[in-house]
Amino acid sequence: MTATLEKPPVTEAPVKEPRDWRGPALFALVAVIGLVVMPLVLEPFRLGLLAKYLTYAIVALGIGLAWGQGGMLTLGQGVFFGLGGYAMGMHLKLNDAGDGLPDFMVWSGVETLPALWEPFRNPVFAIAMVVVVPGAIAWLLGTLVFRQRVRGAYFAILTQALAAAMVILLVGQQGLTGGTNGLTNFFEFFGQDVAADSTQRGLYFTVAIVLGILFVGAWQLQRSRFGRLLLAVRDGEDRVRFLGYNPATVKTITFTLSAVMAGIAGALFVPIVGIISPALLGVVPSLELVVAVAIGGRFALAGAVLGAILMGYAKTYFSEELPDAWLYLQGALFILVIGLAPKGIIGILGSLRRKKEVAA
Amino acid sequence: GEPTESTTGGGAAAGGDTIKVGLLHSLSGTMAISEVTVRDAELLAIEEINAAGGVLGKKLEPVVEDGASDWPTFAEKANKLISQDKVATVFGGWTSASRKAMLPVFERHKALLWYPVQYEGLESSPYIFYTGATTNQQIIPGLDYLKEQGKTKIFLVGSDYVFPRTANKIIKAYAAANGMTILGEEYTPLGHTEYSTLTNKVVQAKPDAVFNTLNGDSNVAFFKQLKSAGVTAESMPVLSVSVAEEEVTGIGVDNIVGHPVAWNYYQTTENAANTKFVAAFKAKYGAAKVTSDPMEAGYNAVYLWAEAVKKAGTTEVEAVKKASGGIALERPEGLVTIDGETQHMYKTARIGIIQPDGLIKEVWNSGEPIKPDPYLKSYPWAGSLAS
Amino acid sequence: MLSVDSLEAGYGRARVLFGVGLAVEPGQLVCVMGRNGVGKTTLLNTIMGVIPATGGTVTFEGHDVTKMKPHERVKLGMGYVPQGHETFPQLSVLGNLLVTLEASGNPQSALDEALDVFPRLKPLLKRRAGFLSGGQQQQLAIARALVTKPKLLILDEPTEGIQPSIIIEIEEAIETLHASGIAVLLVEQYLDLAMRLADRYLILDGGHVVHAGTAADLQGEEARKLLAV
Amino acid sequence: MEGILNQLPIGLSIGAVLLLIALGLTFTFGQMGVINMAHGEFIMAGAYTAYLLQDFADRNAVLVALPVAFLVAGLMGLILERTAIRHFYGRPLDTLLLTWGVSLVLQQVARDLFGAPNVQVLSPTWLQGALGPMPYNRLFILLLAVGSVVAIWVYMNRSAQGRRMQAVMQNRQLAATSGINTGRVDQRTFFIGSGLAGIAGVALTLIGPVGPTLGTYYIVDAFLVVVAGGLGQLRGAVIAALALGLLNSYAEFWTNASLAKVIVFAVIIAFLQFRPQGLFVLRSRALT
Amino acid sequence: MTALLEVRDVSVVFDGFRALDGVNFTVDNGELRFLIGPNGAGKTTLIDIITGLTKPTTGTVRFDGAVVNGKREHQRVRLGIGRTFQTSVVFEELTVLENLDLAASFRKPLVSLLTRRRGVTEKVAQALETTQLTDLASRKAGVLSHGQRQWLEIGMLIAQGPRLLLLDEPVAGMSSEERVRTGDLLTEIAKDHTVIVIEHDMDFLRRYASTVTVLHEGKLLIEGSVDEVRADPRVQEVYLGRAREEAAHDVVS
Ligand SMILES: Nc1ncnc2c1ncn2[C@@H]1O[C@H](COP(=O)(O)OP(=O)(O)OP(=O)(O)O)[C@@H](O)[C@H]1O
Ligand SMILES: Nc1ncnc2c1ncn2[C@@H]1O[C@H](COP(=O)(O)OP(=O)(O)OP(=O)(O)O)[C@@H](O)[C@H]1O
Ligand SMILES: NC(N)=O
Ligand SMILES: [Mg+2]
Ligand SMILES: [Mg+2]
Repeated sequence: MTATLEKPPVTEAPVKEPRDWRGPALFALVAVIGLVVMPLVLEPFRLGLLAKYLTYAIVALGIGLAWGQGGMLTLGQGVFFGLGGYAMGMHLKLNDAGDGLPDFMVWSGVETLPALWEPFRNPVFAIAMVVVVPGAIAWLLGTLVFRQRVRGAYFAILTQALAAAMVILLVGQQGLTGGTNGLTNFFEFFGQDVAADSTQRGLYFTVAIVLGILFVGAWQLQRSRFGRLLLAVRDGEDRVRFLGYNPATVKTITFTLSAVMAGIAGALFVPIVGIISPALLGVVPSLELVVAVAIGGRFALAGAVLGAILMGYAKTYFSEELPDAWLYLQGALFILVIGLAPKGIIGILGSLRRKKEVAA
Repeated sequence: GEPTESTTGGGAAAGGDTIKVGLLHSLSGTMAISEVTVRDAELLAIEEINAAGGVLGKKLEPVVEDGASDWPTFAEKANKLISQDKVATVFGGWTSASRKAMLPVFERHKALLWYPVQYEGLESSPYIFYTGATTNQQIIPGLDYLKEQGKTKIFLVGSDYVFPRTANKIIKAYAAANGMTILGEEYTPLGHTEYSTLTNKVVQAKPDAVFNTLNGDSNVAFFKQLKSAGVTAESMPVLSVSVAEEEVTGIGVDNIVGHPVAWNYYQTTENAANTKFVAAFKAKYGAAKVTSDPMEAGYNAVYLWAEAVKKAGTTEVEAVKKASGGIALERPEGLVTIDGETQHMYKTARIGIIQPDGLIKEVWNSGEPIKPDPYLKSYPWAGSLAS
Repeated sequence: MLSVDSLEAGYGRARVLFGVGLAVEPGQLVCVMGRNGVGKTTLLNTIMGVIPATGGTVTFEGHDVTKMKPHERVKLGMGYVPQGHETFPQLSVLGNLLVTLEASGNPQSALDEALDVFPRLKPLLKRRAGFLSGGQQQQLAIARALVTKPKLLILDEPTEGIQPSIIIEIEEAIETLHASGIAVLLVEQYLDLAMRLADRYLILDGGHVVHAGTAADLQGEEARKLLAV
Repeated sequence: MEGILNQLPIGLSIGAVLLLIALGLTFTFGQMGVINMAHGEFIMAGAYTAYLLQDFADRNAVLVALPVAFLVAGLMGLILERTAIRHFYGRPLDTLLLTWGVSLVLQQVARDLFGAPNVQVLSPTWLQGALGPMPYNRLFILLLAVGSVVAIWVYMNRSAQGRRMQAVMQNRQLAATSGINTGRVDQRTFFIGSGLAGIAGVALTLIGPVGPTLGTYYIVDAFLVVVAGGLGQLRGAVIAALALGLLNSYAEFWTNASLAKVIVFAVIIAFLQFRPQGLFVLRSRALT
Repeated sequence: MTALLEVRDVSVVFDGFRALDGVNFTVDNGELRFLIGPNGAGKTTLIDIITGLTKPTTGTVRFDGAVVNGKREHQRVRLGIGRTFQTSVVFEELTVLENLDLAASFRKPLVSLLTRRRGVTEKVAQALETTQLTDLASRKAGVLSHGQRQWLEIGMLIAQGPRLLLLDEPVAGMSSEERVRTGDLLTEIAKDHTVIVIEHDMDFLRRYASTVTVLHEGKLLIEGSVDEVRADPRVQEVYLGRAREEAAHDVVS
């Protein structure tokens, strides 16, 4: 008994954790499909759509981190997506306008470029803002609400209200933001014709690689001690305090990271789709992405990504093939997956694999 | 960008024994309320044209897509109709926002969009035909009417987006030049339903009339709450530019009877083409259905395009554009002529009063079709608006 | 009165009970013992229907209750005091008792009788149950089960976290109930207490019944070894 | 000046509307932990009930519709509870997503049944007119809200069923082993909460549009009331609704409708800095 | 010895109910102090106040000479105050090992948490062994039984390495063997730490306690050796009850 307090010579881990190569192998496979196969088999229009889904997947990755790992159900992720998108859109608009004013300012009766816009001429500044603005807002909101222990449904509903308020704010400042129309009609993207197939192809590769990098980063984070801590905060925030950690810090960091991811996704979305509008920030798109994450499987980052891509694809497919039934299908899909497979598609795959292993 | 071979608008669609045309409206989301009826009218026109032998000996084949009340989706679906389905032309949109989102897609691919709703002007894309009214065919006649009625103190109420804001800018310029006073200008978000405060503001300002550019469901809440605050068409008429027969039902006739509206067409407009249109529409979709201005403009769009294709002998976009100028057809609203220069229509402005039966009775019209002037170049007071 | 036959149960893929059998005769007090994590609570939960049985049967007074909902078992006369001083935290102490009384359809007198067993609850009747101390909550929990006038009272470590004098009272209360003819199934870690109260006992290990007998047998070496006293 | 004074009753009446739409939500959330995004669609169902009843009751449809809508929406809630929600107790965030799917489907159902455009519901002639700045129909809504609050309060705090409801919410497993039929209690709770949405729907026909998207216009506001009041707290919901109504009324009066919404949101965030769980909190010693 | 913990005139009122009423309570460095008292006496509340979970209505708490009122829970942990809970709370989705590892890592700077845990640190291995949870190390904590959780909580407290350990009924629900194990462990730890234990098990107390503080109705009733306390008629009256308990326990021991 007393021996336990003397320092036992611990050099080897009593619990063996063999390196699992299945994950990295699967990742490599997906990377090959994404970077080699897809660009070869898809025509430009479809490749563009896939690029769009991948931007959603980046947002979903952030939601997976914040919600799946950290328990923060954020229903306002569209806000950060939109802010990233607007930062990029503002730069593109100014770039297109040259010395003049962006088109919507002209028809909104704005005569001189608002001061807020001026620095966005500088591409470095604009790209920095893609990350800084969503990050700063998330950090501020997080600091305020998490410190006060606002959580669970409160947090979810607050972020939802944030989305609603943000849309109204953007719509109301037509001269500054383009109102409901948002920013559209871009011509040039960093010297390239934004609509040219080659540019779009390049954008596809960019978004795919960015997603890959962010995924690996998020995955490492999830497996780190911080990731464990995040899970602990999710399941017992109050108890974590008695382990000497401040859960508010952990949550704020994670929420900020997820916002930054959404911002990056928004910035990539703009040249790919050619528009950023307040509607993209709203409650519905934000919710849709959360549901996509739930469908893919929120407890695994891969599930979040998978869910977003599948949802994007399903939305396009069904609205093209069965436009009348689309809403029924979408609703039914949510109900079924969330109802029958609370761990999502990844969860189903996981339990199938385990069954096979048990059988073998 | 340089259009690739496959995306050159128009040509490819005429290949088989049908001609594909795209119909792109919101079939879901907030705007579905309005846009579904426009799609229905367009489908009716396609059916009629096919029954009459089609265009260039080929039947029209509609490809319907859902814009889902979401502007980026409009852009995506427009792209899909053009690059995948290779449609000859697209009829679509309602809100100006959806049009602004689609505009770059059509310009890039040099494809054609027919846009069927009244709008704020200040636009003239070479790849869009505007079959609804521009401001000088609706807003300005509406103002002329109010002035004529001696209503000089006006309160402006609108939804918070580009059409109402631009319309109100024009109204203010008009008022300044015509001795009218604007007592207030209020915007509410799309889908807003709480109008008691706004009503209080309006009542407190004691205007002669209200100029209403609210869109969609907000109109219902606005008129219901205005009515319960004791405002009537006699005490304070509200002139609306986005309330047609379709919306009257939803608002409740009670709540809006006697108020004026400004459009180019009413179900009650009397001419042979309209008698036929209303009968055909009710036969296809039910006797209880009403027809309205945007529906008629959508219905017209299909006919006008078909006429231009016939004249050009091809669906090829540049040829169709070139052939379109000067095409004149007797339509339910009267004579409609395409202005080749702006690709807007000559349209007759009509002021109507909402009747207890929910229909609209015309009380004033411009006598002849007004030449479209999207940039209001012929109005000296509007000089500063379109820079 | 209660008869459990080759009962199997578990959580998800983890099986905890492997063919447990036990019987409680009318008026008998049976004590279940065993180390931490051997499945005592799981056994009681399965008997009450909180966890579905994956095999075997539970019979109560001739009814096969294996597939019944917990509240139906309560209607038949099974009363349960779960481990860990459970309450309806936002209801008052009185509310806690009333809600059970109303659900059981018993007359007010049942409540008074229960309070007579735990007089210390009387001054607390208006307090919110969630704010009571652990020991107070445990007394409330037993009282709440009594209100349903059970024929069989199932108790999971009722003395855990209770001050010595009240342990004595609880013990006396159990004795009184037992004497009045109520059958009791008790999980208890205090060997001495178990020995004083039980007619029969059984020892669980790894989800199996490894030993069973009369109270006197508990003194046996084997039983003591199994309990690692 | 008169304008400013008028805003007071207007604020109260906005608050009454908020209260009425949030009441059922407070109830289902507070008692069951279910965040019901389809609440808006139950409201819509109530409104369409009034529409359908016009054929029989003419202009007094609104009165006849109140009990019927309560039943209709209640039954819809019951079906939802039985088929889906009962598998989700204790997982509020999942119910939020699940019921959102339901809400999408219900909107489409309404579109297919009644058409996409709004329908007409005429209000009773005896509700036309006003008491000072307070129109009768607003007064009617205010009374309806007060009546519902009182009824719920009595039910929750003075009835055996209400107590059972609380017991199930607070400790489901214990309730079951204490002899309470938790399934039946769940059904009843959801029935009442949804039924309240039906009543709100009827009331809304007096002042707003009746169409498939009706619910979406109110749902965010309803949630804000629930959050500011403290989830599931009846008195919290009442005070929050009235406060938000007044705030909205004055904010809009001095600025505009868009800014007013933004201001309301900002105030709520600021407010949660002081009361992170809303106005009234169910305190407990348990750690989470 | 110097006082490590000093609680001065602490009162706490919940909705008009006085749970603690002017409590003064001092614990010296290296002491093993037992805290007993009737159910509802305010023992847990006192620990809640020391650890920051509950704010006192009046009074101060000093740790190592410095006032800690107003410090947040995690800040107090960083000062070296650690505790367990009467109803154990562990992270069910994490493995036993990860639970312990988190408890052991809070002093690491945040950035260093971004790396993965590699192997098992000494502190954690020690905690695993002490609590005999080594076999369960890679199991999720959610599958642990009541008693196993209790051990895990103790393990987490050990891994945390605090200067002052507060344990709220650590042996409740444990078997006799485990009580002995816990008692030995606490004695061992108390050699170079300060430990406060709340317990109702008098048997346990008699074996391991030296100084005992008795709380009653929010007030300090008596402080002294086990025997002094047990002999006090007030303690017998409100807490211990009649002598039968004595006799009964003697049989076993
Ligand atoms: N919810 C659960 N999910 C998975 N496994 C569980 C769960 N609850 C208990 N177990 C496991 O089942 C086994 C038996 O647990 P049980 O709670 O029945 O033990 P017990 O005998 O009551 O222990 P104690 O004396 O500590 O209360 C334990 O090994 C535990 O790990
Ligand atoms: N948050 C609270 N609100 C209201 N009353 C409370 C609260 N916390 C504790 N109390 C009351 O304070 C008193 C002391 O409670 P505490 O939990 O400290 O007792 P304890 O001495 O730990 O008892 P036990 O030995 O049963 O665990 C109890 O009567 C309890 O009801
Ligand atoms: N053009 C319009 N009505 O948006
Ligand atoms: Mg147990
Ligand atoms: Mg305690």
